[in-house]
Amino acid sequence: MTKQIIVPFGPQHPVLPEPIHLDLVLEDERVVDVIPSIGYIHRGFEKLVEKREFTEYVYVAERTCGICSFIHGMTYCVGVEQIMNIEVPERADYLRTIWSEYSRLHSHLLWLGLFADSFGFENLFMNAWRIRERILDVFEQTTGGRVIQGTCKIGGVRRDIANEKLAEMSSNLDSIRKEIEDLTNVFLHDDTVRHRTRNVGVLSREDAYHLGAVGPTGRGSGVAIDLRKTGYAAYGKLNFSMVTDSCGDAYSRCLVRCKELFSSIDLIQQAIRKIPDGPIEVKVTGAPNGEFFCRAEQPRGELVHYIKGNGTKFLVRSRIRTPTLSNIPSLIKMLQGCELADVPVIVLSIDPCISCTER
Amino acid sequence: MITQEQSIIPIDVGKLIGSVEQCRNEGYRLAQIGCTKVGDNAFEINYSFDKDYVLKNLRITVTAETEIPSITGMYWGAFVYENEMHDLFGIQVKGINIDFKGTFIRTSVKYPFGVTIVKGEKP
Amino acid sequence: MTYLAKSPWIIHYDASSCNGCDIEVLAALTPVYDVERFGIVNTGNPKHADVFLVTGSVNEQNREILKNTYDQMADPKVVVAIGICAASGGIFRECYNVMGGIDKVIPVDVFVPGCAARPEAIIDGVVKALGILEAKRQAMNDRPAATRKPAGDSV
Amino acid sequence: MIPEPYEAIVKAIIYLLLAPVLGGLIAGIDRKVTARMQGRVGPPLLQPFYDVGKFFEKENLVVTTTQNFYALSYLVFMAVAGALFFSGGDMLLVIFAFTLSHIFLVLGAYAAFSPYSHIGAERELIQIIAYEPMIILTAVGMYMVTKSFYVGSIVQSTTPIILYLPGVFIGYLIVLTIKLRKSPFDLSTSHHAHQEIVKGVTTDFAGPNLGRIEIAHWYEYVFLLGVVYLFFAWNPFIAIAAIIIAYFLEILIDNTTSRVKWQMTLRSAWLVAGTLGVINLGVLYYLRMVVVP
Amino acid sequence: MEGGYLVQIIQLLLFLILFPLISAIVLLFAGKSFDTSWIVKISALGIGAVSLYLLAVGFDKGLITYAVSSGPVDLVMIIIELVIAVYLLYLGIRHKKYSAVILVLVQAALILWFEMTYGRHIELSYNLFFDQLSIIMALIVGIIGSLICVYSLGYMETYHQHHPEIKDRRRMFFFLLFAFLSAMFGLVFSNNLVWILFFWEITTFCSFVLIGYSQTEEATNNAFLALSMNLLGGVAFAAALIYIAAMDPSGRLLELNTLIHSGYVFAIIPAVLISFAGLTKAAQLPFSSWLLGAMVAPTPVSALLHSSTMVKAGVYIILRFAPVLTGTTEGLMIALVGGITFLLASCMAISQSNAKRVLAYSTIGNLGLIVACAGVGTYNLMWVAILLMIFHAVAKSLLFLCVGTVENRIGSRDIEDMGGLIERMPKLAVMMFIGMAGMFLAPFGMIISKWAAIEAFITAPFGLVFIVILAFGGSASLFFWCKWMGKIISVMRHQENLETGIRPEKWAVLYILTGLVVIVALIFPLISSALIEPFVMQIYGETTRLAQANITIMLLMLGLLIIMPFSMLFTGKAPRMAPPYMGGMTTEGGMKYTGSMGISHDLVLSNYYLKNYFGEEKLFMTGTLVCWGLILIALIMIVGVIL
Amino acid sequence: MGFFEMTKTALKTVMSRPATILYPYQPAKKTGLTRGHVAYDGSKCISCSICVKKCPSQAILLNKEAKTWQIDRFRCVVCSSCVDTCPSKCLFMDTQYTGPAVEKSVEVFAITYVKPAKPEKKDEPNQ
Ligand code: SF4
Ligand code: SF4
Ligand code: SF4
Ligand code: SF4
Ligand code: SF4
Ligand code: SF4
Ligand code: SF4
Ligand code: SF4
Repeated sequence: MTKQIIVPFGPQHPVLPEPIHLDLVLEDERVVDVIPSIGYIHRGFEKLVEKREFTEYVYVAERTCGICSFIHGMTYCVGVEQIMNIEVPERADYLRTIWSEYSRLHSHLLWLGLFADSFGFENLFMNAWRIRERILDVFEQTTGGRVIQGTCKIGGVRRDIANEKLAEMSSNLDSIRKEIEDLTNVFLHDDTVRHRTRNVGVLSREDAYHLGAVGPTGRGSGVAIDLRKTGYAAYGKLNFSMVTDSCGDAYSRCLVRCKELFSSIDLIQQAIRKIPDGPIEVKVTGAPNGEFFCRAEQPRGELVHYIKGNGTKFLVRSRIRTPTLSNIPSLIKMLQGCELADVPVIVLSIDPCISCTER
Repeated sequence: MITQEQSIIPIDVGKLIGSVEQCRNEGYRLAQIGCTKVGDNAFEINYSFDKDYVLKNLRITVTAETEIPSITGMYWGAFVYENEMHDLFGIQVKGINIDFKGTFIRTSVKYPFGVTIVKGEKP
Repeated sequence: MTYLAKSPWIIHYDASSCNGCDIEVLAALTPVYDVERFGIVNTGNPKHADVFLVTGSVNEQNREILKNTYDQMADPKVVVAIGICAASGGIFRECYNVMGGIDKVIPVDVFVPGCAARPEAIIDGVVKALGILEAKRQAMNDRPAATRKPAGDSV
Repeated sequence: MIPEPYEAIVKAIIYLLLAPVLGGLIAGIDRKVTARMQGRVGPPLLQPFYDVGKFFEKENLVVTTTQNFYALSYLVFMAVAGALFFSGGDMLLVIFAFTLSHIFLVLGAYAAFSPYSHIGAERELIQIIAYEPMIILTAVGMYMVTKSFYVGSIVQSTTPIILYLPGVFIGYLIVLTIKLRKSPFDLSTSHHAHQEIVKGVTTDFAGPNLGRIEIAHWYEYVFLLGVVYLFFAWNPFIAIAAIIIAYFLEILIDNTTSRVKWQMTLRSAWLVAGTLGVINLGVLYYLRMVVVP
Repeated sequence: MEGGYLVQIIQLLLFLILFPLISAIVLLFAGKSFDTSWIVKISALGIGAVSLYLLAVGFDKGLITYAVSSGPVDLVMIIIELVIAVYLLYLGIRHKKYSAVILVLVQAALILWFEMTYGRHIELSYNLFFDQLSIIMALIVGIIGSLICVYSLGYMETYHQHHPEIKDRRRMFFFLLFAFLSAMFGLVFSNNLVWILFFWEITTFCSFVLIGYSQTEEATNNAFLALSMNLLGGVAFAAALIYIAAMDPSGRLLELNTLIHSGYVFAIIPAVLISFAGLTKAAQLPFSSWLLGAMVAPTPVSALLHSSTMVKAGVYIILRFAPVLTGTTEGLMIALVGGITFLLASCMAISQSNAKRVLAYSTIGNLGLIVACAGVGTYNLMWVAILLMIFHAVAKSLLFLCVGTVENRIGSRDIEDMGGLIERMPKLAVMMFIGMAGMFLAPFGMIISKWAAIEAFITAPFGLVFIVILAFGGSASLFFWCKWMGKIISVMRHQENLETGIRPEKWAVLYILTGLVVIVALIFPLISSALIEPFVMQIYGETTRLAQANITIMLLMLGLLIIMPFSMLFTGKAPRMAPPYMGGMTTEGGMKYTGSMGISHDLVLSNYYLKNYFGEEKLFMTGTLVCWGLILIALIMIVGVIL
Repeated sequence: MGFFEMTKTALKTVMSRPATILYPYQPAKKTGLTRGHVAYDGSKCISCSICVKKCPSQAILLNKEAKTWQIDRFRCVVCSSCVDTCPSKCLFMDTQYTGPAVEKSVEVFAITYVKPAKPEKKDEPNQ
């Protein structure tokens, strides 16, 4: 008789706020086999393009995910703008960049908290989320929404931020940076954290690249891909260096995200310094006719919005390929042969976001 | 305005494996596989590959009955897209390394993107 | 007030949320909102929980899971539907895979609107549910045990 | 010195009545302090009592009715162990009764035949074997200093035990972390290792059974802190202060570490018992048995 | 009156030695058509009853030695030994087991040398003796051994039904069982070391044949392994005899009780040599492998070897020499061998899933503990050792027979297959539960001994080492027992009851043994005061006394444990049953769930085995090396004494 | 030392005031922009139906015969699309979120706008 334990891990499981299921086959606590199952939250909203005009579909696209809602909305808008050849005002581009980077801060802090929770560091979780509330406050002050911002629209943005407010945000970020320094110090230097993350879920550069790992998951393994380098929105006008690390374990992925927090703060402050005055939107007439693969760098990595229109108000197809979907093959590889205790850590180390994955 | 560079290269189903192999050899990364219904029984499938931020899309156009070969031999992780394509569009993919046999994304309507669905109550 | 209302332990399940409401539920546990002030503990285990927080609309895939989880909770228990999706399906109402609000599968006691529902609204919703919980407890005590419904059938 | 039977019985009864109150308060303070360390307000002080009160208001939901038996046995033997301790009984007997009660908890988890309970049970066992040697060595150390296994005698000893057993004390504090289900060693029970195993051993306990388990935990806290007292028994004030400091330290450690894996738990606990404990006892042994026979 | 009971007792002793032998012979020659089961039952009853009777008349008597003329007996013994040697040689050559052959030759040579050189001149008078330890041993052998014989009746029948490929040699089997009992009685009642060696060799031989019963290749190999290791001990034993005879031509020292009291200088060398023999027989590291190999034998054989006979002979003889060993470095070495064996065997048991191997490791471990106690050999440790022996014999025999019964019914001896036994075989599961509780739970026997051992070691020289060993080994044994216990009590729904068709005599044996486990735990203070304390007193002049308060507390706990299950009848609220938590997955009756890819999984749970930490190979190697080292030190030291 | 990176923070927080907002004893966090719920002014509504069309979750229903405008707050995702697009600015975003409810219901408002020629100020919505 085999000495195995089969654990139905999820879909309802306390470490997973989102439902995903793993059939874990364990020997003692070693994972000898793992078969994932997703689809619990598939809604099929890509099909809503048949019922929502492309302008209202922004609201749907935004609700692809409650974590980087803004980036989803923006990527969709940029895609449509590319097809329709719309030139967005520069101030709008800067605002989009600022909100995108705030999204990244919010998402990474949220992730750091959940990651800490995955190895049972409750206090760290609480601290990360405490800091994150300060980012959400900025969102609410500038957009009216904490997690679903709803400020992007085709042709620009719906709301401006007053210059005084921008200045205040910039100085506010200085104090946030200090708190984040304290926080990331623990993630990077605490021995018990290192015990739980070092050499856990190791993914080599070759594997990462060919399995399609993107975002911090890929960059933690040394795959230097960051779509912001393509210069959409205002990124082309700002200075930043891509963060990568070579070890490919959970710690590296954490390290990449920790460092990205600082680069995001830096980007926002740069953008606030450079933002020009001017209009925030242009008027949009007509309907998209054509197709475009619009890509953007989400907190979790490369996002692809494929948009195809036929000149009517209803799109033919919107296809959203989210980073998590691309990272799932890597996840399966990493889970083989790990310990049960590592399962939550590894699953979270790719920062899974199932909502957008299943759409 | 910055446009992300991309190209679409229509190919035959029969050339798919060869072309994908070539991509792999040239060091392309698989960015996505996506399907679009373009006619009553016509589906466009885009295989998007990325290298240095340039997107190369191989496009095949097939019918629901066409059995297309899996590219999981070259790109192990392609199974997520191929299963998805099967579950949502009803595209038959042969030889997937991890074949969920229709359980990857379980839907209330079979092949929802392959058919027209009428739903929705009045407010 | 009985103990039940002073110690409502919650379990959260994401039926098919966009994460917006999920992270607001989690945010309610964290320092700024700290629902442990009300004795609320996020248990993650239906058998220990009194309040079932569901985010997202229900679909074919997870209706069974929702129902199983609900059935595994010990009486008395309440269900709080968090967010517009859980109430009616919201913006995704017309999607082919969405059945609608979770009241299609399990009995809902309180609806908390919002997209995403704010942590304050979630607190309000749970507080409102506590009254219902207490009423259910009394009803349960009045009913002889034998007539209680057997495991497996809800609604 | 074997205590007088009547005196012992009175003490045992006092313990049985007061320990849950004290234990519940400790749990309440623990939660409050933890919350404050996390920058939160935290629950009311009496929250643990509300929780337990609630458990008894809930339905008795089980996987198998035998769970009722195991949960009750856990409580009963935990109370017996503590009562023996506080009535001045033999430390070793106390330890065995203590272990017995835990075995019942583990068996209760096994009985449910559920993946998460099962893994919790296995992990709980690993924890038991991790801490047990150190606890036995603690009792042995006490004997070496006071020449008695009887708590009644140890507590009356005028020797400052801590001075003879510093290593054992530190070792005890470390296994105390396991016993108080504190990070970094909170592998198995209830809401601590939920990220891995949901609720571990208590996954399939609900309602009144959970209440019994929680009350047993309270008894356990008081007993475990009672052992800390023994190290300082020659001066009750210092002893109380030591208990408070020790408990605060435990909370602090809980809040400043992540959970380690079981391998690490077992290794560190055995290593601690095997080095700190054994070296300390070895030195003492040498002094007591060889130098001054 | 005086003489009356002496005669009565000697009659009983002779009866116990000879009666099983006669039964054995009758069984061997009983015709095929002849129903042998009643002979087995009657003999067993007789042996058991007489052992009890011996207790009744003998418990308050001290040491008694008996003069029995040995002349003709010696001759018979020599002849039997030679016949056996020749037979073993034949088998050894046939199976190409040359190490065994060499050992047989060496031993036969030593014995012949002894007989030729010294034996002829030595005429011992007090060949038999008797004290409380003998009573205890007699009870263990007489009651448990004969129960096992009765149990074997049913077991062997099923065994042959399940294994048609194995030749039915049941007559031989029962002959050997009873011969074994006879030899054991001989061994415990003999005062003459030459006789003891004879009986010693008989047990070796019987076990050899019984282990090889199925005649498969594995069985034969393991039988030879057991043979070689035991012969190694036999050689040492024989060497000891030669040494004694050489030292003391009068041969008086060949009387056990004289030898023991002859003082360090005379006794230490034979003590170490014979203890070495004891170590081999008690399957201590580095010789443990034979006992594990012996698991291929039918389960009653294992039960017999483990609980009441073979291995007990090993520790018995070491216990006899404990007063000599106490306080000596040699004794300490032997004790350490025992201690390390206990620690490692307990650890290794964690990594096993074969129920019989777990039991085997547990046996090895517990014997190790006894050896450790005997090696250190202070009076209170002697007390502990005897207590351990009793508790172990009772609980272990019950467990073996339970495992055997389960194996008969479910066709597996793997612990993983015993899941949900509480539903499938409720009565048996409860018995196993009690047996296991007896092995590791307070307030049952073994834990009492462990406790007493800690208290005893703490005052003994180098006791701290043993306390540490006990603390760690004790925890390890807790782990493997508890997870096994958990396995059998997990409630898997919808299982059919497999308990039908178990023969009544099997039930009877199981019931009696279960009762014994509980009773022994209940009356151990009585056993202690009536048998163990006087014995220890007589040897050491002081003895252990139990604190009355603790006894009361333990009895209260035991009582509590017995009444706790009835609490289930009075659960306050009517329970509602729900399936176990499985992450919200749909379950079918709590035993299956539908997982990824729509595949329906049976719920599979197995215990942890922690092979990386407690794997056999590594620990076994370590243990073997360390224990050989310790034994060598002991041997070098006695060489030093000789020089 | 790597073991106690967190100790500093933990000790600091235990000494300082908790970050918690004591809601409901303290008021909820709000800003001027906070999207709480859609408020309606029936006296200005010209019944143009643009809000109905532009609502992504079809929460609004306009009944021209009965002269009612109704909103299902359990469908409204508070996206503000209607507010932005309403030509006569009769919709506003109020910062107070809709409270929890035991039953789902729709809110019905009467359209009291009569004609631009004779402006009146009967406006309070009846529910
Ligand atoms: S991966 Fe998708 S769902 Fe997740 S945060 Fe990003 S956009 Fe949102
Ligand atoms: S980390 Fe603490 S608060 Fe968070 S779930 Fe675990 S036990 Fe609960
Ligand atoms: S993975 Fe991230 S986005 Fe998804 S549920 Fe968890 S926290 Fe939310
Ligand atoms: S409906 Fe509610 S719970 Fe569900 S996703 Fe939306 S906001 Fe979250
Ligand atoms: S209600 Fe809104 S925020 Fe909540 S899950 Fe639904 S779409 Fe997301
Ligand atoms: S594990 Fe025990 S101590 Fe911890 S919360 Fe649960 S019941 Fe209380
Ligand atoms: S706020 Fe958005 S969802 Fe709500 S009614 Fe207006 S348009 Fe519809
Ligand atoms: S509310 Fe505004 S948009 Fe809607 S019908 Fe009235 S006037 Fe038109």
